[in-house]
Order: sequence, then structure tokens, then C-alpha cells
Amino acid sequence: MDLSVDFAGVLLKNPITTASGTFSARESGEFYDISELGAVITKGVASEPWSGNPTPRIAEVYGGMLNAVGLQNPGVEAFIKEELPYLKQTGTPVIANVAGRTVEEYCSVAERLSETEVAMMEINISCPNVKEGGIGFGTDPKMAAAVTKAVKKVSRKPVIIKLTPNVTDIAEIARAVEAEGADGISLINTLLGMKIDVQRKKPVLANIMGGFSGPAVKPVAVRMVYQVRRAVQVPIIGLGGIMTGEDAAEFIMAGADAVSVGTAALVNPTAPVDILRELKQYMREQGFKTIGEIHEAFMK
Amino acid sequence: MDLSVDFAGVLLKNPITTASGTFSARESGEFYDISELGAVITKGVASEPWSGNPTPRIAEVYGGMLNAVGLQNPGVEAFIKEELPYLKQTGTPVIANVAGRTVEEYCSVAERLSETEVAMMEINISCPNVKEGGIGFGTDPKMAAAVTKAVKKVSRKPVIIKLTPNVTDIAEIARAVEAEGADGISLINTLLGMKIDVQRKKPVLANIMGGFSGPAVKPVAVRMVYQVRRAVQVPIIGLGGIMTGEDAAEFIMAGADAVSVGTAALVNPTAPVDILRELKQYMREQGFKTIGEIHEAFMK
Amino acid sequence: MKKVVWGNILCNDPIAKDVYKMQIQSSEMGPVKAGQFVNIYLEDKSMLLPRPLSICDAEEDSITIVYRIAGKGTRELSAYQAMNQIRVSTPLGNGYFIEGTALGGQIDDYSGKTVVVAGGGIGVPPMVLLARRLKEKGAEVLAAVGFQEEPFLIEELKQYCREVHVATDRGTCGFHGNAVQMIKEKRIDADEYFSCGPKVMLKALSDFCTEKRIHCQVSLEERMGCGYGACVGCTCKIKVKTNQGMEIQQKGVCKHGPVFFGEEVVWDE
Amino acid sequence: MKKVVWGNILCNDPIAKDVYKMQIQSSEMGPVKAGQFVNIYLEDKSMLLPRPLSICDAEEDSITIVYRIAGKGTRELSAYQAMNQIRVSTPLGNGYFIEGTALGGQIDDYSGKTVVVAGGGIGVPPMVLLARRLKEKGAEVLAAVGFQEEPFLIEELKQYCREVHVATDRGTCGFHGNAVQMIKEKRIDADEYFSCGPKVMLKALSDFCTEKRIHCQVSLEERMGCGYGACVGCTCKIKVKTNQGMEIQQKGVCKHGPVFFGEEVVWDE
Ligand SMILES: Cc1cc2nc3c(=O)[nH]c(=O)nc-3n(C[C@H](O)[C@H](O)[C@H](O)COP(=O)(O)OP(=O)(O)OC[C@H]3O[C@@H](n4cnc5c(N)ncnc54)[C@H](O)[C@@H]3O)c2cc1C
Ligand SMILES: Cc1cc2nc3c(=O)[nH]c(=O)nc-3n(C[C@H](O)[C@H](O)[C@H](O)COP(=O)(O)OP(=O)(O)OC[C@H]3O[C@@H](n4cnc5c(N)ncnc54)[C@H](O)[C@@H]3O)c2cc1C
Ligand SMILES: Cc1cc2nc3c(=O)[nH]c(=O)nc-3n(C[C@H](O)[C@H](O)[C@H](O)COP(=O)(O)O)c2cc1C
Ligand SMILES: Cc1cc2nc3c(=O)[nH]c(=O)nc-3n(C[C@H](O)[C@H](O)[C@H](O)COP(=O)(O)O)c2cc1C
Ligand code: FES
Ligand code: FES
Repeated sequence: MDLSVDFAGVLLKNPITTASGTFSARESGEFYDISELGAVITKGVASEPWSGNPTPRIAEVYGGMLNAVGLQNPGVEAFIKEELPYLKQTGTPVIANVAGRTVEEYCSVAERLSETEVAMMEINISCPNVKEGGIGFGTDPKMAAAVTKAVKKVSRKPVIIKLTPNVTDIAEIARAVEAEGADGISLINTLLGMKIDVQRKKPVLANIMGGFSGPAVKPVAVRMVYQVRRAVQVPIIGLGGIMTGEDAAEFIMAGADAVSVGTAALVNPTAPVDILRELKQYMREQGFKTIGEIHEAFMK
Repeated sequence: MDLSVDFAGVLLKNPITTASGTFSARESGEFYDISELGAVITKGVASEPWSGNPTPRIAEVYGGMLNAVGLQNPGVEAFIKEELPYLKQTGTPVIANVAGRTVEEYCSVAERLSETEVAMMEINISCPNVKEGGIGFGTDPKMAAAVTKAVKKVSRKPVIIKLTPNVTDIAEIARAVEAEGADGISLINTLLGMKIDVQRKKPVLANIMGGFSGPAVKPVAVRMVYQVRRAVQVPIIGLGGIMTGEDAAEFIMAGADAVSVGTAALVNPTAPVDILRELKQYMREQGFKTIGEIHEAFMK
Repeated sequence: MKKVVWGNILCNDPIAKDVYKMQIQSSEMGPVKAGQFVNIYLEDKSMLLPRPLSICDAEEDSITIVYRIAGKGTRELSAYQAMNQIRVSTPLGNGYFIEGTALGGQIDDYSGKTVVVAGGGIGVPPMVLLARRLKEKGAEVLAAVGFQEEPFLIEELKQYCREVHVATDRGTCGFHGNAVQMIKEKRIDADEYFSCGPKVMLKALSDFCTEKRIHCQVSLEERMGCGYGACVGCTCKIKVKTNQGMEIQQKGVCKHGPVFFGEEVVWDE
Repeated sequence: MKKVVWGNILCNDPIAKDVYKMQIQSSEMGPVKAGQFVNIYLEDKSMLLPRPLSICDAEEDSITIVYRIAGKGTRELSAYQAMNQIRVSTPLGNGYFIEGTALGGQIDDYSGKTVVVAGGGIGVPPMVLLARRLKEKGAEVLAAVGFQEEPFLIEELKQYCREVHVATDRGTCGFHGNAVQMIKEKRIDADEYFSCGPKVMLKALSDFCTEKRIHCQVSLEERMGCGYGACVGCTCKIKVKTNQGMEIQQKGVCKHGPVFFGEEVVWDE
């Protein structure tokens, strides 16, 4: 059985990666051997440190969670100095997730990361609280295309664009970023959600709204991966609510080349490796020899 | 304690209604006394009978369900002859949900229903499989406005426009339909979702994609009700995943004047009256005397 | 009024590989017709929809269901322990038309008639209560039941049936083949046939009966949302006579069925 | 490696109104520091996030937690029966700095020192293991614990504390007021204070200690996602000395805490 996938020219030994923001090298590494994974996707880094949103930043909802972490991060230099060497030593390919408030910020991080050992970059144009001209980059095909174009110009690593599900037509955005040279697409980021505590009579998040993730969002994620697969040729990282190996297989059938495990790793710290094991078992049971065969078996 | 609400000039004795497509007068009436409800919202009726989509039309997902019923309905004449007299005899205000494939179809149903005893109409411009020019009416502000304008012209009953959550900017759509005279807005209809059976290697719904509803979608629904409340003046029916009296209170805090109970009634046939009872209990515990006080108590 | 009640699990035991028999006690069940089903509501909050399961047998204040582990829900069910509580609806659907009351109901008195109850796999359970009711109405009941490998409920059927013919797909026991092949080859004749099982089997039996010009009632399955007629999720295509002649209509399996006459059903889907 | 394990519930009993004490047996717990917490994973599949609960006491192969019913999750927990299994993480967080190892750790030997463990409400449980460890290290331990109405864990504290001072908000028992008021009024002096409880109480104690120029360690609470440092959900503002002088940084409560020195914490939020 061969689980390897060629993702935009980078060889991953299996399709399981960690979703940005739900993985921390040292802390996750205390629960499992991260070198078992196909790749790790780090939490978003910006050009400067960001302090994120006020707390509470986390709330639980039926079958999922809301977060308003607000991309707290120590900045790209700290990432390169403190996180990357540790990750490198594990031998796992690193996909660095990139945050920004302006096209220039994205570019400066991408340029800086191009000088490092990261294998690829995942550009997060889909964080609910990053705004330009009143609309997030990820909700407007023109702005999504503009970011892609600018980042591609300065980047010497494959560029994956991470899309938000909070849009009317996901295929349109996917086509727009592919047209500007995106080497891959990942989706979905979080849905925009909100919860009110009716005892305290106020929103559970200090930020009022937040990103909604977990198994509750999976049907939306699978649908969007399926739609994007039909719209573009570039490889796809599928994510959103993956909790089991069969969930991973579901995304692959829908059209994903690789998958990320997010909220599941908060619910169960060893989820990424557990899901890898379950995926292998599923493939054995079904007689699948490669990841490609899973997708090919899908009957629309 | 006074639970009554004035919704677009129609007095409802309480804010609990049934969500379209999850209520059937005679069948639901075998489980509880429907006259206890503020109003009933019927399943969508079109100008002619529709036979709906092939089966399987229903699938279960984590904390919710997918449906691709496809607005199967016996047509407006059958509705007026067979369903309406039965409902009328219960004394419960009837909100007729209206389906259509073209502006003309919506208008012909609205015109016909204006001659009957229905209290209001809810225009479903948000069914995933009703298309015009490739986009659903509900996902384009201009088309949403056009339907509203046309229906308002022929209708002699208050017109509620039911919005889809599958859009980038819900407030924009809400403003567009309010500008054309909508007397109320209801939201959310179902999210577009998909599930693949990885054992059989095909979508669980014959239609591939379907409408996603149930408690899993509640955070999206609450967020959108909150956004729409800030965008328009007309009254709002809030729905999407309401399972308990506290869920109903959450929508009211977020800005809804009334609420609908959908999937919960499939999970528990007496859900609408159970939720009414729980809402009363919540109000008693909190010392709320009116529905308006619930919303006013909300601290943003 | 129909209800969802808390019942007491009296027993929940395996009776064949992956097949369990559960008896649920409740004083609120009300009268039960053969061929009706109940909705079982699960505890796992990630699975919200009820599971429809046919009533296999019924006493004054209890019902018995027999189910096969088909997925997560039935797996959860199989772990329920006796003496615990379970959420279950009162009987749903119309059942077989043997009461003389239901829409299209046939005869109320079966004395002097020979009937066959034909079950396939997990369609066998409702045959038990059906055989019992038919016998109560004076019929001579024969059973023709097919299984993949391992038969179950045979003793229960013998209580009410003069003959119980068993078939297995692999020939491990009884007739080698399916129940309808057995009916044909062993010439298990009757005045009326009643059936529940896989669609291919129901269709074969229906074709056989149409040819012989005798009645055949079949119990259909479809994915359900509510199980009580609210969601219009569970339809099947049924031929209906109208003023304008024969028309194909979408009928709710849970509301208009689950039992239909074989000739009514549009099989070719 | 850290783990999530299945533990055996040895007991789960109410010890005050809505307050339960649960002992969980597992041979995989490993060493436990006072002030560490565990993640408890629930069975109800609609509630996915773990519940962080402080370790109240620990033996060779078991831990004890004490929790108050605060919502759906802790309500579910209160229904768990002894002899059943529960999913629980190995100890998380750094605990109080008394081991001489942790970042900023103070002294390893407490002989000749008097310390006060001050707990408020559901912050009292971790004081038990803390008192025990401090006593093991030679300290003279005094407890100052406050409750709304009904005290709990007093006997447990007495095992390790020379004095246990009790306060209740309503004066139903002991000192009328909160634990910090009691410390001040009854002059419960010490060389170092350790605390867990509501933020207002921690702040009051911290201010008191700053004034007296003695150390004070406080255990903070924040809504958590993962509980092990992966999600950056649970931050608090901490003053950190850097080369550029004093800087306010967001520190993860689960990873860098939950215990901080009172003077480090930015209280005014
Ligand atoms: C009227 C009726 C009577 C039935 N009687 C019996 C019986 O007596 N014994 C028995 O073992 N089974 C019976 N079934 C089938 C039984 O309902 C399913 O096997 C069961 O719901 C599967 O649930 P699951 O969670 O284990 O499987 P999953 O496949 O995980 O279920 C997922 C979803 O699909 C639905 N589903 C799955 N299979 C079916 C099916 N064949 N028909 C309808 N819905 C399905 C479930 O209700 C659930 O919503 C009956 C079905 C119907 C419609
Ligand atoms: C480090 C730490 C140690 C704790 N130790 C104890 C203890 O020993 N005994 C005890 O009774 N309680 C303790 N708590 C608080 C306890 O975690 C919450 O009361 C509990 O999670 C509430 O869960 P629930 O489902 O009953 O309530 P709900 O309010 O329904 O919980 C909903 C969500 O909010 C989170 N949450 C609710 N209250 C808190 C809170 N105060 N802090 C953090 N998250 C919260 C829950 O984890 C859950 O994700 C501790 C909290 C932290 C952070
Ligand atoms: C706590 C938290 C923090 C996140 N931070 C980031 C981030 O920094 N960058 C990013 O692109 N996505 C971020 N995400 C989104 C996830 O990577 C993922 O797209 C989303 O959670 C859906 O997947 P899941 O349902 O498996 O969690 C975050 C999600 C969570 C829950
Ligand atoms: C089986 C089913 C059928 C539905 N049919 C309709 C319909 O005919 N018209 C309509 O406007 N909405 C329809 N809906 C959407 C619901 O009215 C509601 O907007 C949605 O399900 C969200 O609410 P819930 O989560 O409480 O179910 C249907 C939903 C379901 C589950
Ligand atoms: S299952 Fe809902 S109508 Fe039959
Ligand atoms: S709870 Fe996730 S980092 Fe602390």
C-alpha cells in the first residue's frame, strides 16, 4: 500500500496534515510522533507579532466549536528562529500558514519564508477578521486573485491558497486563484458563527462572532471540495470536520489530494495519527493500493 | 407573562412556528395540538404539483441532516382544497410557504393565496435546486429584489422573504428585499451540503447535494439573524437548528421576532410545543414578561 | 394521539450473527397492526434521526423488534442493556391490509384461506406478528423465509405457521437459493402472499403473483427523516387510479405504506 | 509522552450541594504536580471539547478531582457511575512552582517556612494536593478557604495543614466574608501565598502580597480549546521582562500556566 501523494511537486508520504491553528510542534509532539504525518501545517504567521483577540476566544457549539483567536502569532522572524528548526529536525515537510492584513504583508512573509526550509506556503486569505475595503480577501474573486498574483511573484515555494466557505460561489474564487498561478488550494477555513449565552445574555465570544469548525461543518466542506474539484486542476487539501479515517477518505473521494485534521486534534490530541491509522485500515478493507484509487472509485 | 408578538401586523399568540417542510397538519396534529403554536408555516406550494427528487432524499450527518426533497408538493389548488380547510379549523394562523421556478410562478401562487384565509406568505427564494440564469434567486440581491417587488405587487397578504445562508453577504440581500417592500424576513433556509458513503463509494443523496439543517447549523443561523437585525427594520423569523426553549431565546436575543422549529420536529415530533413550554419556563426563571424584553436584555 | 414514550428494555439479545432481538415494555404502546414499525431514538447526540424498525411481535404492553447491525445506530442499539430505558414511538405506518379497515383493505375473514408470509433476511421479523394475526383471523399460514446463511425466528414462526420453509443463499441450511425461488420450486401455493425483504425479492414475488393473478402485499423500505409523514422524505412511486386513468404518484412510505400491493408499485427504478 | 487514557471511576460522590468528588484510577497517570489539571472528555457527542479540571489529590495510580456542576458537561459527569470508564488526559499545565524545576521556580526546600494556601469556592480542590506537597517539603501549611455557603474538603485539608480557616460569604459557617478578607482580618501571615479561585479574589490576594512584598502564586482560569497548548485559545496577559524592559505578552494559560506569580498578571481587564 502506497499512501504517498505528490502535492504541487512536493512528495508527502501520506495525505494527512495538521490544520493551521490547531497544531503546535512541541505541544502536539508531546502526544505523538509528528514525523508520521505527511506534512504539518503551522499556525498562521504574519510579518510582525499579533496579539490576537480578547478572551474568551473559544466556545463550544453542538458538534463543533467557535474560535476568535484572531491569528495571535509571534511574527515570521520568531517562527523562523524558534519553531522551524525544531520542526526541521523531525524531518516532516513543513507547510507554513501565512497571515496578512494587506497584500504587502502577505508578500513580505512569503518572501521571507522563501529563504527557509519550508516545503510550501498556505496563504490564509480567509480569516473572518482580516478585512480590506470592508470585505475579506477570500470573499471577493478579484481580491483573492490579486493576493495570489502578488504572492506568486515573490515566492520561490509552491503557494497554496486557503479559501473561506463564507461565499456564494466557491468555484468562482477557486478559478480566480488558479488563474493567477496558485499551486494548490486548501479548503475550508471556518464558517462564520455566533453563539449567545442566554443565561448571561451576551455572546460567548468576546469578539461576538468567530470561526466555526468541527464535525458539524463537514457537509459544507465536502460539498465545497467536490465543487472546487470540478472547477480547477490544481491539487486540493480538503478539511473541515475530519474526525476519522473514513472522513478523510470521504474528502479524498470528493476530490482532495491531501487532508488536514483541525478541531479533531483539540478533541483528541493524537487525532492526526489515529486518523492516519484508520485511513490505512479503510484502504486495506477496501483493497485500495493508492490514494488515487480512492478518488477514482467514487461514483457520481 | 405575554408571549404574543405582532409580526407584520398579524398577531401571533406566541413566537413559535413550524419550519416549512418539516410540518404536516394532519400528521403533526397526531402528536400535539397545533393550535398551541403562534402560527404554522406549511410546506412549499407551487402553482402546479411538483414530484420532487429521486430517493434517497434524506441522509443523516453529525448533529443534523441533509434533504433533497426537492419541494415535492401537490400544487396550490390541492393545498387550498385539502390542507387549508383542515388548518383553518384549528384556528392557528397559517403562513403559506411559496415555491417557484420563475418570478411568474411565485406571483401566480401569491395571487391565488391572497384570495384565501392564509395569514401571511413566506416566499422561499432559497431552495438550492431552484435556478434562474444559473444562480438561485436568493443568492443574488438583484434577483431577490425582483421577486420581492413582483410578489408584493400581486399579494394582499404580508409577504415574508425566506433567505438562503449560502451567500457571502446576507445583510446585502436582506436590505435588497426590504427596499422592495418585504414585510418580513425569515432565515435561514438550509446550507448546501453533501455526504459520501465511503463504503458504497457514492453520495448518500440521489441528488448528490442537499439542504443541511439541524443543530449543527445553529451558529451560522444565529450569526446571520444578528447581522440581518442590524441591517433592516422589518420583523424577522429566525430558524436553523432550534432544539430547545433556550435555543429559541438565543435567536430572539440575536434579533428574531418569531422563530421556526424544523429538523427538531423530525427528531422529536412534539418539539414545537416542547420548545414553547421550555421558552415559557426560561422566561419565568429570568423574569421576562414579554418577548421584547428578551431581545432588549441582550448586551452586545 | 401518537406519542414518543420511554419504554423499558426487557431484553436485548443476539439471536444470530449481528442480529438482535429486543423486547420493550410500555403501557402506552396502544394497539399494534402487523407490518407497522416504530421509531427508535438513539442516545448518541451526533445521530439525531430516528431509526425505523418493524414490529416483530407485540403483547398487551410490550413490543419486540429484531434488528441487524447495519451501521452506527444499530450498533449503539445492540449495546443497550436490559432494565434500561429507550425512547420509542408508538406504532407508525399502516401495516398489512388484513384488518378490513385500511385503505384498500381486502378481506377481514381469512377462514378457509391459505396464505404465505415470505420474508427475506431482516424482512423476516414482521412476518412473525403477521403470521400470528392471520392465524387469529382463521387463515392457514405457511412461511417461506430466506437468509444469507443463518436462519432466525424459525421457532417463533412455527407457533403460527403450519409449515416453515427455510432457504439460504449459500445453501448452508434448507433450500439453496432465495425465498421466491423456493416458493416457485417447492410450489408453496396460497390465496394471498405477504412479504417483506430486499427490493429484488419483493419484485420477484410481485411478478410471480401478478402472473398468477393473486394478491401480494409487500412492505417497502426507504430512507426516512421523520417516520410520521411530516418531511416527505421517504417516497416511492405508486400507480394510482384517478378519474383521468392510471397515474404515477409519489407516496410516502411511512404515511401511505410501508405496505403496498405488489401491482401498485413502480418497480423499475 | 502525554496521553489520553481510559481510567476507571472508583467513586463519584456528592460532597456538597452540586459539588462532586471523583476518583479515577489509571496506571498511566505518571507524576502529578500540585496545580496541574486534567482534561476530561465527555461521552455526549454534541460536546466535543474537553473539560479542564484541577487535580485535587493524587496517589500512586489514581487522581481525585472535585467539580461543581456548572453546565451540561459537568452535569453529565455527575451522572457517571463508579466502576465505569472515563477518558482523561495525563496531567497538563505546570502547576505551582514548588518543585524548583519550573520556569521561575522558587525554592525547593520549604523547611522553616510558613505558607498559606488560599482557595475560593471551586478553587479549593487544588489546595489539597498543594498543601500536601508543601508539607512534604517541610513547610508549615495554613489553609484559608472561602465558600458561598457550604464548605467542603475541610477534613482533607486538615490532614496537611496546621490550621484550616474557613470563610463563607453569607456567614453560615466560620468567618463572614471571603478568604482574602479573612486573611487580612485574622492576620493569617506567611512567607508565601498560593491561591486558586475567582479572579477578584486572586487579584485581592495579589495586591495584598505586593503590598507586603512577598510572593504569591495564583492559578488562572480561561476558556480552553485543547488544554495542551495547540490552539492558543486560552491566553492571559502577563508582564514579561525582556531586553527592552517590561513587556505585556499573551501567555497560554494551559501551557505557561495555569499558575503565575501575582505580580506578573495584568489584572485590569
Ligand atoms: C419501515 C422500515 C422498517 C424497517 N424494519 C427493520 C427491521 O425490522 N429490522 C432491521 O434490522 N432493519 C429495519 N429497517 C432498516 C433500518 O431502519 C436500518 O437498518 C437502520 O435505520 C440503520 O441505521 P444505522 O444507524 O445502523 O445505519 P446507518 O447506515 O449508519 O444509518 C444512517 C441513516 O440511514 C438510515 N438508514 C440506513 N439504512 C436504512 C434502510 N435500509 N432503510 C431506511 N433507512 C435507513 C438510518 O435511519 C439513518 O438515518 C427498516 C427500515 C424501514 C424504513
Ligand atoms: C485550568 C482549569 C482548572 C479548572 N479546575 C476546576 C475544578 O477543579 N473544579 C471545577 O469544578 N471546575 C474547574 N474548572 C472550570 C471547569 O472547567 C468548568 O466549570 C467546566 O468546564 C464547565 O463545563 P460545563 O460543560 O459543565 O459547562 P458549560 O458552561 O456548558 O461549558 C461550556 C464550555 O465552556 C467551558 N467552560 C465553562 N466554564 C469554564 C471555566 N470556568 N473555565 C474554563 N472553561 C470553561 C467548558 O470547558 C466548555 O467548553 C477549571 C477550569 C480551568 C481552565
Ligand atoms: C483554534 C483555531 C485556530 C485556527 N487558526 C487558523 C490559522 O491561523 N490559519 C488558518 O488558515 N486557519 C486557522 N484555523 C482554521 C483551521 O485550520 C481549519 O480550516 C478549520 O478549523 C476547519 O477544519 P476543522 O473542522 O478540522 O477544524 C483555525 C481553527 C481553529 C479551530
Ligand atoms: C425535509 C425538509 C424539507 C424542507 N422543505 C422546505 C420547503 O418546502 N420550503 C422552505 O422554505 N424550507 C424548507 N426546508 C427548510 C426549513 O424550513 C428550515 O429553513 C431549515 O431546515 C433550517 O431549520 P432547522 O435546522 O430547524 O431544520 C426544509 C427542511 C427540511 C429538513
Ligand atoms: S419519513 Fe418523513 S414523511 Fe416519511
Ligand atoms: S487551551 Fe488550547 S492553547 Fe490553551
